Amino acid sequence: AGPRSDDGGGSGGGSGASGKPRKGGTLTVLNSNPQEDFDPARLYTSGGGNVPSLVFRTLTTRNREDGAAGAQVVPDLATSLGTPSKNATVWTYTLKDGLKYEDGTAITSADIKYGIERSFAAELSGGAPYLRDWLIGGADYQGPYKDKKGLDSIEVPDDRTIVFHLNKPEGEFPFLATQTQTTPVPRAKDTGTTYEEHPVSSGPYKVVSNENDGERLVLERNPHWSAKTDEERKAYPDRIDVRSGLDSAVINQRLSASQGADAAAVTTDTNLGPAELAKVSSDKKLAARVGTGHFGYTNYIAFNPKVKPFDNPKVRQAISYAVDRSSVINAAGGSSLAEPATTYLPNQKSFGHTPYDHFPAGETGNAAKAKELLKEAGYAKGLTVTLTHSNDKDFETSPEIATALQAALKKAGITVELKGLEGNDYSDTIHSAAKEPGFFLAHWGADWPSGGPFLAPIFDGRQIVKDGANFNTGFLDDPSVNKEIDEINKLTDLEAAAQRWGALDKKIGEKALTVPLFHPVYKRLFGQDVKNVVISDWTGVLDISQVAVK
Amino acid sequence: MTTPLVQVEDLTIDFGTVRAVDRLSFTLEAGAALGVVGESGSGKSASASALLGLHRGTGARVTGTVRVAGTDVGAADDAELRRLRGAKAAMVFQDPLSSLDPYYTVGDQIAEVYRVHNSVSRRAARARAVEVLDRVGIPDAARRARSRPHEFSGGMRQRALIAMALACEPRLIVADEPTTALDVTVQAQILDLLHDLRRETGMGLLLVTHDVGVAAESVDDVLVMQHGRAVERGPVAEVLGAPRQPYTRELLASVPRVDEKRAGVPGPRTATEAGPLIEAVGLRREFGRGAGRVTAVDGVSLTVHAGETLGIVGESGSGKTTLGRMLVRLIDPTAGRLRYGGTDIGSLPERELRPFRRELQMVFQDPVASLNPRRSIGESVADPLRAAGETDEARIRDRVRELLERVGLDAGRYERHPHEFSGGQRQRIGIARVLAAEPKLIVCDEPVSALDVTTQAQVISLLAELQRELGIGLVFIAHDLAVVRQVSDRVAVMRQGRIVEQGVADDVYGSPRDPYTRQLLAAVPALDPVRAAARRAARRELAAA
Amino acid sequence: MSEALLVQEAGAAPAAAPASGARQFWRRLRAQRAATVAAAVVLLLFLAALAAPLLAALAGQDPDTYHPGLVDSAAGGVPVGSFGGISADHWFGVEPQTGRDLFARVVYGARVSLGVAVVATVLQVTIGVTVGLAAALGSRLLDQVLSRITDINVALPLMVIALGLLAIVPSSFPRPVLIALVIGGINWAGTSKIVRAQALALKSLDFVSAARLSGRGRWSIARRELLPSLAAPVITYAALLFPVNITVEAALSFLGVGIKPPTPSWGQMLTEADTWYQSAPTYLLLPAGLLFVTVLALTVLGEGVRTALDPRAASRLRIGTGREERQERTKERAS
Amino acid sequence: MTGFLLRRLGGAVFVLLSLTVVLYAVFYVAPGDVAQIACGPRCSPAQVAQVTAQLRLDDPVYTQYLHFLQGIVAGRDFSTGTGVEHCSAPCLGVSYQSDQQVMRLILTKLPVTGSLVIGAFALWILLGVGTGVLSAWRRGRITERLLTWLTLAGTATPVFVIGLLLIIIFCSTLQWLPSPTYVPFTENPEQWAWGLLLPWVSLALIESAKYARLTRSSMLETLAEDHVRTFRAYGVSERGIIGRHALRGALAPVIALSALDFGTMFGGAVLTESLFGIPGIGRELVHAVKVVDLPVVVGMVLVTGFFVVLANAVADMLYALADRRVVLS
Ligand SMILES: Nc1ncnc2c1ncn2[C@@H]1O[C@H](COP(=O)(O)OP(=O)(O)OP(=O)(O)O)[C@@H](O)[C@H]1O
Ligand SMILES: Nc1ncnc2c1ncn2[C@@H]1O[C@H](COP(=O)(O)OP(=O)(O)OP(=O)(O)O)[C@@H](O)[C@H]1O
Ligand SMILES: [Mg+2]
Ligand SMILES: [Mg+2]
Repeated sequence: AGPRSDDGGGSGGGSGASGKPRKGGTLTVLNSNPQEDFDPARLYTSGGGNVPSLVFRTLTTRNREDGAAGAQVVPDLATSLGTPSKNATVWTYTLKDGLKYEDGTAITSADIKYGIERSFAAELSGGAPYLRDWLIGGADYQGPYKDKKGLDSIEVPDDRTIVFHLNKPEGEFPFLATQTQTTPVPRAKDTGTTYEEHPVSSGPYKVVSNENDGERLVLERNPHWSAKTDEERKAYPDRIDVRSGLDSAVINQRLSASQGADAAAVTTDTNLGPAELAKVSSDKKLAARVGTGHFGYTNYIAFNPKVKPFDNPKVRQAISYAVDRSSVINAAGGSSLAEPATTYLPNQKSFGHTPYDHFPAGETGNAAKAKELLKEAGYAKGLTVTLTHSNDKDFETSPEIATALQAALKKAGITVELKGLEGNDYSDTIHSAAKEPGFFLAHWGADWPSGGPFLAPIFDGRQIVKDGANFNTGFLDDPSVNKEIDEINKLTDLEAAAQRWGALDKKIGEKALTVPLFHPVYKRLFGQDVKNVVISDWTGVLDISQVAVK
Repeated sequence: MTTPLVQVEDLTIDFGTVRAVDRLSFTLEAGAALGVVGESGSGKSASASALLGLHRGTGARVTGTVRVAGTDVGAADDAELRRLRGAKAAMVFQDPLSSLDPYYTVGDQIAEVYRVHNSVSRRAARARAVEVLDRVGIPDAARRARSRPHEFSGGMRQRALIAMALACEPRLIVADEPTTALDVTVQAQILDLLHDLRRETGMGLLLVTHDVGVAAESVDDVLVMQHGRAVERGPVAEVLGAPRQPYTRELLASVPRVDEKRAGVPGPRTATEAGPLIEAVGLRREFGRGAGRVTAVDGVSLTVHAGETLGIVGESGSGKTTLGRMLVRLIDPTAGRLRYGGTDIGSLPERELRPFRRELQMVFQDPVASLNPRRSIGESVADPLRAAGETDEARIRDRVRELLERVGLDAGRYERHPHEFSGGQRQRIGIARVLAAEPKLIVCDEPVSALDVTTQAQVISLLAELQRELGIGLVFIAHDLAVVRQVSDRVAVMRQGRIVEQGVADDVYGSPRDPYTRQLLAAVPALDPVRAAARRAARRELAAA
Repeated sequence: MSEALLVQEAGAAPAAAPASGARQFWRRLRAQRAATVAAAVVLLLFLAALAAPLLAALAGQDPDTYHPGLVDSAAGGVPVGSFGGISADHWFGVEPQTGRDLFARVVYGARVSLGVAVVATVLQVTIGVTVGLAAALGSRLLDQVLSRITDINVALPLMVIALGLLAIVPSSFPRPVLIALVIGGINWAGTSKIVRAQALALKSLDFVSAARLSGRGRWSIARRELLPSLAAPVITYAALLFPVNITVEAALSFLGVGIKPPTPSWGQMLTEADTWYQSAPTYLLLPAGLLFVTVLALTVLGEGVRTALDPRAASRLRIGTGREERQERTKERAS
Repeated sequence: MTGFLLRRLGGAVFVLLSLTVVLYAVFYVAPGDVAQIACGPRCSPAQVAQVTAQLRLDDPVYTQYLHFLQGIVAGRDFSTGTGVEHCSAPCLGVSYQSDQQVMRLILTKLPVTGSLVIGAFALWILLGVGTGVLSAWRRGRITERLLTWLTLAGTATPVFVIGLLLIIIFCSTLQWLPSPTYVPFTENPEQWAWGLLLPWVSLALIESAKYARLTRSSMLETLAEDHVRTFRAYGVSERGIIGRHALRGALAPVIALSALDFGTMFGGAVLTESLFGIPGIGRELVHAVKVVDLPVVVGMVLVTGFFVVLANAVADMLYALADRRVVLS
């Protein structure tokens, strides 16, 4: 499913107010989505999330730097990125010295094991599926409440060492270790589903209050956190005040006004909309307070080749030729908020981006070529199809994009009828092998900045799920693709792996199972007192662990 | 007195193209009383309203000058006019039922008016309200002051309005038909009260009435109006004693006399072959619950035969209207039996009553409230015809026109609405509607009280004619004993919810047995002003004794 | 007959035939200038909506064609040019982001918005008046049942039901009709409550008793005696419901159960334009302005109809009812 | 009067019961795997089985329903993983998607929505009736025209436009007010009021238009009646007539309607709540509907329904008091 979009992100970045960042003050975070889940087991956020990462430290974490450098994984609680066995099926981590919880007790490797085990409990579901898939015995494990014995594939030979036994080679395990499931949870303090009301902090801040299911969060310094064991988090402000549940127009309005407490405010989930961008770009002062980020993310058209007429590759190609990317990009907010995509993989180095454009549609679509292909496919008189999209107003899979496509395909003689579905219904429908429509809008975001979690769930034939959530929407089960995925997974040299992911992407692209449309660009306002704005390509949004307000 | 209390010169009032009052001039001195008599629709109410500037803000066009108690009504600004209204000159309206606010208690409404002109506490104003209610003869005034208008009988509401007029001790009272709903004893009481006030406080009185007897009894001068113009004016004795104008003579000739027997009709039918048309046994009706309970009608038994007229007279608030409404089943009896043509209709549900509905009709006491202000009068009259299943529009129209003309209205006014008619005209519309239903029994609740004597005579002869033709049974409720005697075969006298005396009309009038009946007869106003004065003196002595 | 009276009558309107109720109504309506203007505006709006394809063709545009060249992509898609891109081709400018012609969208949008609102309002008023009258006039039991049904109706949120219905009704069912039915079928409680309250008060009046004595059934009484008096509050309320219905349609679109894109509607345009008020004000002002004009015109018209329905207003409006008084007077005297 | 009250109360209970039946029928007897829907898309088969057991979804429909009712009346127990949690009466179930007791969730939202609705209600009645009275009084004059235009602008403008404009004007441009936020009354009454001021005003501006028009129209009706003439003829000032007599007659429809609006506002102030970031019931309900969190949807509709029913019952009683004739007839 990709990470929670409320914490999406990318690269580039601004600088914010000038001057050296200093400690102190209160940082206000104005968000639209409440932090409903604050249990490390239930969180599904890229790189440990933004707000959660202030409270939860993980085995590894993302590099807190601007741009492409930020797409690297670095050690956090562990001393290194992990020591793999020769075929990358056993990963060993050693914890740093002197790690403490907010109550001063020491963090042990057993707590990390317990934290991971908890995430297998049915009551605490919601996290990324990788641990269940990769750990030996993970598929059958019921969690520590039901199955007191624990998971044998995680060993803790001593208080500072933890060893993971995987059922297959996974060179990207260090990336997985950035997820909050690897946060230590002291067994004695575990209160099950209510743990999220006051999770025990291992990071620079602890939860002081959590109201209305994460609508209002107040974090204050954790006195037992030591900057010496944590090179990534800067923790300048004394206090973090997260207010969510706000209308996005209001958030942007408040950030641009930057009055009172809002001068030291940022948002971690609200982009500038097209209309707001139009206003901001005409105001130099405001424009200086916009952070721009790129997150590994692609919006595309997906086909189900089991449904007529999309079983015919010519039809899929015709549509690929007919799309008008400039209209689509305008619908998504214009060239400042979206970049045209012809590749499935995001246009970032860490993903191994390899440029290609198999069915060149130009900027506004190649209707003639499309018509030609349709004729070959036996639809000389045109074609009527139904495009399924979501009703969520997100400028991604939303009605605006669908109508833009509708208008473009009309030029190629394809009549498009739209079918909008409610958020949940939409994701259920497109991810159900039985109900999947033939032609729909979809998007995919990276769980971490690498080709693996981008390509494997969608194109690995062994990941087709008959009942339950299926992400291989094109039902691609090509032995050569499957084999290449396995091969790349064995690599622990991430750069070498990236190159091969890129090549694989190019190869899959020829099948026209998807039509990449655009990669979003995130533009977000921050208050005028905000300093040290860092936006990595990993998350695409400013990192609040780096922000200072003094 | 140098300037008269009221001075009217060349008053002309137009409603659209209708000229209601045409160059009327008159004066009234303080302490004097002027009676305005004349046929229905002759512009009496319109002139009276003009005295208080009540046409202001309506569509009426008023020219000429009107000066009241030193105020030039035409030129005065709103504030000045407000100071005049109520405090210096007060008005008693013709339609008592709709002239009170249904949401407030009667006492509060009087108190409100009092407080507008006197800066006193709420409590003092309420006390004043009770005082004036008591003065106009509302029994148990302190308690009844807390009733809302719909809990009052017609006469009680009229008296409440008079009380309101009295509350501020104005220098002029303009009373528009103030006694139409009052029985003669109460009427006499009210007229005496007005007379006394005039004496004691020098109050002026402009009394609009169609009842020459009432005028004779209580005013010094009379003004006779016809078609919006004054036809004759002079001291009451002169005008009534030796009328100069033919119209005045005509008017006087039509006045019914209480000592006159019913003419032209054979005596009451004693033996009836077919049995009674309607028969009530022990009818009883209570209103309210607990402490506020009122027994409006208490064990009344009566019969009415086809072709017969039963007159009902009695004190105001004695339950006449309530009884009448029960007879046509507009309200349900609390107890007792009601048989109509062999069917017990006393407890029939609405649906089963339907077949009888059109046969039992009622002429309502308040003509204003009984007509839908939003429907043309023609349509209202056509209702029973349509309900009877008539669908031919032309036939309906013809019949309605015929009926309107029969009650003395211009058939051309079919499309007009109730507010465009005078009080008497509305009353006649109500009668026309009743006739349209071709009923077997008509309960007439004060059917002629709002009519001038000529029209009254006309309507009465109309009813008699219909009765002869169709054999209709009539229940005739009225406070005018003379009229009742004229129309009734038998008479019932009501008091406090009970029938105190019932019998053949001439017997009751000729040799009344119940003391209350005697009291009633003694209170009938006399046409001769001299005799009227003598009787007033007698009444005062009686009261003093 | 005095001279004065003769002069008076000479000036009077020579209305020979008696004016019928409807004619009097029109006369009273026409006597109000504001109401006449409002009626014209309403008529114009509805005509424009009906003739949307014609008007759009006249402008040489259609509501669905994208003009990517007419918006500034780098600036979020604001229309190029001043006043939202108003030009000889695009009379009202173009839509931000897509460049679709706003004139065409506005006239097509009028179709959906006015259509849905009219049907929904008519439905609400019909159901509301029927239920309210039935509750006021029926037996005590009927009153209880209907009042409680009204309460249940109020207690069920529109949105929840709309989403539920959407799941059941096949998508082949025309969407605007469905929406009108949903809004109309759900939001009638206000009307019914008002009608019930008023009817209860009116019921006790003598003219209703008189009508009962005429032998007329309950429904005939309700129609002829009560409805005319209820018309005033109902018309006022209906004029208020109308714009609410337009915005409810917008809200439903917002929730994804409204009109399907790319069909435009004013409500939808308003929702979308909301954020554009600063960078492309015309985009917001157009639907907002039109909605305002519609509401204003309807309210003034409603007010006019209300006044015209009241026969007592005739004198206030200074229209003669055109009857010859002399005739009547002579007759009365003669008899 | 007592009889009337009892009857009214019985009616209210009946409405609430019917509401539970309707809701249960719509949501729990709907086609599809109810347990899966209630549990949410991310639920594992084990969890779904647990939900099925808890909601007794394998039983016949009426037992399910009775069980649901029993929960409301007597409370229920739920497993949390680490143990068993008791959900005391009135128990509206547990949201499997957010792991909260629905009643608790509602109780945290109720004061919020309550603050919004009650404040706005007071304001809109004041504003609406006031404007209506004023325009009836000044009928035909320039004041009335002005008020008419204003109120119409109110009805014709959606709340998200008005609200946003207010924020821009008062918070950003003039900077007279802090950005609207919700601070509980118990925490700081002053901030509570300041934070809610704009939401109140926006809601009131939109709602009051209706009341203004309605009040005006009913008052004009009353002003045409005969009894008003009586008080004019006694020198009662126009103000007195408007204030005492005409207004009184206009109250019936206003009371009937205000109860309706007051009640529905509890679940229906969605747009206002989300625009101003007020964490109230309306917003939660929309969210729950969108993610099909069945227990929350049903629970919230029941609770808002409760307020609607309550408000209506109160209005009926007020109305009966205001016009005794209704009860007597
Ligand atoms: N508002 C009005 N519009 C049109 N015509 C009216 C209006 N009010 C009164 N009239 C007409 O003016 C004339 C005089 O009416 P007015 O009420 O003064 O009569 P009246 O002498 O008081 O009669 P009655 O004794 O029957 O009450 C009547 O013909 C009546 O139809
Ligand atoms: N709806 C009611 N509620 C309470 N009391 C009522 C009601 N209607 C009538 N009454 C009372 O019943 C008694 C009889 O009233 P009714 O109207 O029958 O008198 P009436 O004989 O017609 O008097 P009048 O000649 O003054 O019209 C009065 O005391 C009156 O106050
Ligand atoms: Mg008169
Ligand atoms: Mg009576």
